[in-house]
Amino acid sequence: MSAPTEHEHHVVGPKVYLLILLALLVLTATTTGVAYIDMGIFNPIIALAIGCLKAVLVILFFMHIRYSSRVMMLTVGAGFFTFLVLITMTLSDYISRNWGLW
Amino acid sequence: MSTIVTLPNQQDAQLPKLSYLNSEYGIKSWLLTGDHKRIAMLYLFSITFFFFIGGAFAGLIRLELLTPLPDLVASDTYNKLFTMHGVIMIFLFLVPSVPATVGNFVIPIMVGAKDLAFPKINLLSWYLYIAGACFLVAALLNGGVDTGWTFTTPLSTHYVNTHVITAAMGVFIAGFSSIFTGLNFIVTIHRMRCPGMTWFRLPLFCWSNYAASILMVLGTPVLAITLVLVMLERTVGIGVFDPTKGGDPLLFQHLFWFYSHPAVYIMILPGMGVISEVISTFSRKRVFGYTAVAFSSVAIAVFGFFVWAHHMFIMGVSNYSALVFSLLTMLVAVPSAIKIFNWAATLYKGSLTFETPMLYAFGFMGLFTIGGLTGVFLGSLGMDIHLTETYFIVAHFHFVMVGGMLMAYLAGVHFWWPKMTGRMYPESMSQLSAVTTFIGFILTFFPQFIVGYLGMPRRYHAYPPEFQVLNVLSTAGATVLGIGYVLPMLYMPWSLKYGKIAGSNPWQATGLEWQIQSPPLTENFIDIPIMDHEAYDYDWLEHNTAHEVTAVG
Amino acid sequence: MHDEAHPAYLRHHFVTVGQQRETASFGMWLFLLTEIMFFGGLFMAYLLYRNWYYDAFVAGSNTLSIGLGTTNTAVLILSSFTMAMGVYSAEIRNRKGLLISLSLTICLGLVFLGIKTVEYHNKYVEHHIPGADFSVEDFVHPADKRDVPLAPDMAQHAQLYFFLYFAMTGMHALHMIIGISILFILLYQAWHGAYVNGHTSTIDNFGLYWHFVDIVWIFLFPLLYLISRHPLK
Amino acid sequence: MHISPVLWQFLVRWLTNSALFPPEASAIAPQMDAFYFFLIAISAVGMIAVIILVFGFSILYRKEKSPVATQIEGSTLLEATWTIIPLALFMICFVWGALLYFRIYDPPTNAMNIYIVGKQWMWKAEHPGGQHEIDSLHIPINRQVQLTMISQDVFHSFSIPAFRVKREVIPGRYSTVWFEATATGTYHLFCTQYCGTDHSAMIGEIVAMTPDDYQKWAAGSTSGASLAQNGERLFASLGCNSCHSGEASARGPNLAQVYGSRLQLTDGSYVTANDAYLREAILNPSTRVTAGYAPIMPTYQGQVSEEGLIDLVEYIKNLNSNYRVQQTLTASQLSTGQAGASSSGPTSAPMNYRTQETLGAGHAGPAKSGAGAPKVPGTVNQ
Repeated sequence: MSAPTEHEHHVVGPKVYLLILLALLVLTATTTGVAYIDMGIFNPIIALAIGCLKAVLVILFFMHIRYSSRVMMLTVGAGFFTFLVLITMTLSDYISRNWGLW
Repeated sequence: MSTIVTLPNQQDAQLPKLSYLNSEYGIKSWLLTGDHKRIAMLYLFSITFFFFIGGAFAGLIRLELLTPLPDLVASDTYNKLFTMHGVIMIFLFLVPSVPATVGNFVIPIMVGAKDLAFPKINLLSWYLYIAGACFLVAALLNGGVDTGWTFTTPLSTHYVNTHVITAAMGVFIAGFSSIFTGLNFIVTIHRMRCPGMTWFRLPLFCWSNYAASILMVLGTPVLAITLVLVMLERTVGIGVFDPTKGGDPLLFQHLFWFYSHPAVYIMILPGMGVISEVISTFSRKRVFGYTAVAFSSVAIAVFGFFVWAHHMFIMGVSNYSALVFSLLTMLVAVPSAIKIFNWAATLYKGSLTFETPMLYAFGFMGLFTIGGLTGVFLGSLGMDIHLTETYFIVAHFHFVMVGGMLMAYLAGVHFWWPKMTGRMYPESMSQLSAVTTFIGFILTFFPQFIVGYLGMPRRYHAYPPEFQVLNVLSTAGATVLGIGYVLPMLYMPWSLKYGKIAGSNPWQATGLEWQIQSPPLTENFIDIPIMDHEAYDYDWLEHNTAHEVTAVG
Repeated sequence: MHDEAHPAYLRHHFVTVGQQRETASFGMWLFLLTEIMFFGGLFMAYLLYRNWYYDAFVAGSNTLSIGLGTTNTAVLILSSFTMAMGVYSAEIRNRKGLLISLSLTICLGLVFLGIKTVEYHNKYVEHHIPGADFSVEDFVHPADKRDVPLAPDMAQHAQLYFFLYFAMTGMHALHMIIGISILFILLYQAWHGAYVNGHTSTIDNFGLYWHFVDIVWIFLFPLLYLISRHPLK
Repeated sequence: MHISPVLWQFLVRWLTNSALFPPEASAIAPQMDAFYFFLIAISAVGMIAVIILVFGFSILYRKEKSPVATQIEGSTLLEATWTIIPLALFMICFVWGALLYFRIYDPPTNAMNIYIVGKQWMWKAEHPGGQHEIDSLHIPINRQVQLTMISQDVFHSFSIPAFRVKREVIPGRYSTVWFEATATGTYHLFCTQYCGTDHSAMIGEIVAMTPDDYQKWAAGSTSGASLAQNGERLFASLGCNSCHSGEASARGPNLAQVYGSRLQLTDGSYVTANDAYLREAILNPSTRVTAGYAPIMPTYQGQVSEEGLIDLVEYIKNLNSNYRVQQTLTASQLSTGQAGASSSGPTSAPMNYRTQETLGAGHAGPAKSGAGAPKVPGTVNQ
């Protein structure tokens, strides 16, 4: 028997890892540097965008999702999706409380 | 296509010489087992034990409510009774009931695997369950806890001095047991299916357990962190849920219900899976609209994450939010309706017999329909104002959880009992208990809808005298219900020794689990099977049986 | 004496090594999903109170040392890299590489925890630990002229920030400690020749865990340290 | 424990009084019951459908009659049918329920306001005229009554089944509910949110009276000082008037006519000064500061009880903003602020502090010592 969704195993080489490491370090420096520039509302947005970018890099390459099956990608997506459901649906309550007097 | 199924002659059935039950002996071989079937048995024993503990509390609650006066127990004792009833029944019985016993036993066999993907983690989850249960029992023995099973802040964090932390710890640990069970199921159903077992050849029991597992894996951690925050709030006073320190007690409600609403789907979905199996088997008919039933399970799981705030409509969530959550609640009711009608349609042109599991399944359909429809009452914003926090809620919840889930659990245990033990339960006795349960249930909980609309609040120790008649009815019903539950406790152990020998497929069901010996071998299959037919293919079964007979003859 | 198709580490209920590996990594990922949701509750609380008490959160954030925070981020990313190299070494059956990578990962993990301890100690010295010892003095009468003085009631809410800071970084540190403990076990086993025989599942999956802990920090860092830093004049 | 020997009496009472429905005693109750009947009708139809299908098929296709099962795959048409019909019915429920919800929770504009404070395990009602009640609430019928409620400890829930209204009473935040009683009588008041040991003793009665009776009751049970007057005393004793003096140079904004007005905050956003905002401004003054003022006000968290806060809110509410009250003033008016000074505060018109009667000369007295720097009560809650 072979599992129906078995996926080719991919070995990621040190070159890719090194590249990602450099990218992550550069992004870390950027996010710290950018924090010192006052951009108002964009500060947290940029900080989070860089954070997301870094996380995606780690997930895709360090955690090999780039080389995994679609089921795995969906699974990872589902996790973050549920997290977003928790955040957005809860905040929807808190934000819209100020819209009315109730 | 037509199917004639003749039940096998059980006279000459014999117990197999070797099975998972006698492959090894001794306490150690059970406590350190990796075999999913043995772990299922461990769960069966522990869950039954806690079911009767929780049931005893329920009995005391009903006894107290026989009279309007607070005369049987003191108020705080009463509060502890219903708290422990809720905590034990929900976290130690309902959440693990079908998945951890029946599911653990049959899912690997249904998908054609030798075991669950992670046998050790499976065993670990039983130990976590026991550890959590120990904490809860410790809380109980030390004097109990009286926060209600919802651990509502700031009551639980600042205003009670019972054993909240011990109890919360117990729930926290039991939660991880549930996470690991769910994780194991998802991985098993994804990765361990035998050749030819495509997603749409899976029995619907696997689909519904898969859906419930998603909820377990993604929902339970939120409960865990919420309980951690409650424990910290109580010990250190962190202020996250404390309005005097700037925290918001409603945040607790959000986080708690984010798990605890999906939790009711965790409880009911596996039960729906059982009903699909039972209805199909005893109508000798493929489940009507297989894909619709399968996808409705997944739909319930997905929508289940979007509706939690309907527990908070009167608690001061924003009205806009309430609108959205009410709308989504209406949507989540639809898949349940689809399931009910598909099961009913499965009966059409079947060849029905009414063995005990089928009776329980009918009970499930009736009671769950009432439970589900009254859920629509509560999901409707305006109606919810009057009905919430009254006995209407209590009745609704029990119709879904006891009328629905417990019926399904009993259906499942009876249905797979021959497979688990190799012996039949006594049929007429168990039919009697099924009918008793149904009557007792209606008598217990239907009056609670009425007394709820009259306005009797839940968790009340004493109540105005005009509610007494309905409460007396309810208590009387609880007695009948109790008898209905004790009966299986008597005849099931009896059948272990004296029951008729079942043979491998007493119901002539189609699942892979019925094609192997009962009780099964330790690794289920000698050779990994190859699935070459659809689920619920009774023609295949008939052909197969005929073939076997010819081969033997 | 096992052939390639049925090596010793293939457990009884799996058919092929590939199936076993994919099953293990799928299980690990599902576990990480539960971790996402576990931290999710804390992130939710953080977002809510950050919106409500923004000034207090800014003030609290400004008391953290951005130098230490950035260093720690870099250290953790480096440790993720060494862990990834460990996985690679195991894949190509290079025992020496594996041992070096695991050791480096442990060291970097310990450095991270060390720096964290220093930061925690600073908070203790400054009376910024929420609870009985908390002092609002630094926020009501800030030493730094660029800081906006907070009203006392708002300053009290800085406690919420610090609680969330300790809860989130503490939960993260707990994961680090668990990770490092497992790393020691892995190192011991690798020393005795494990994981270079083609059975890399354990190392792979631990790698996933370690990277996940890294990801959590990647979000904690901007959220806790970089809320609103003073512009460089 | 004893089973009541007069059980049959209860049976009679149950059947004659409120067998299946509580009395309909408010304007909203008939609407709620109508919706309830509709929901029951839907449920009955659904239930009967299921029962007919299950029993019908059980009889028609039992093994004796139908030894051969016919395999049927399914039917998309049928699936669509029993998806769309329930969905449509549920959508009707949703819309109807939402309308009812807004009718119940939408506060009326000119209702009579009563304050409710919930605590373990009693209900305290505070009428603006100074009538204080515990575990009971007297209200006039045919008059819209709004309850502004708060809990001083845990979650409670204020439920009057006969009026079909219920609202959670939340610690740290005002919630409101309103009703219009239509029939005189005494009705149950329940706390429906589990709140600790004596949860089931946290009950009371709602006495709905004719307006005349209510007037008599109100006159007979007043404590002598209205909430606003109590508030004025408290205002003075807390030293609020040292900053909120109404003068242009005052450190705090002029509070006259502030209630109900739209204030601009320091961060540019706007907020309506309602009860909740006023309460929040006393407890967490720097969270939402009015534009043009420094966040120097100390917090009164832990220093003022919820009743005290209600008094203060009621006092500020009545600061010259209610012309109807002003016209009915009988006693001389006490003014403290300098009427001539034009205010640069959020309320443009210069206003005097006025009270309904000449009780409590707090504002005329000297400002408290140490008025220069506000006391920092820092770690009140620690």
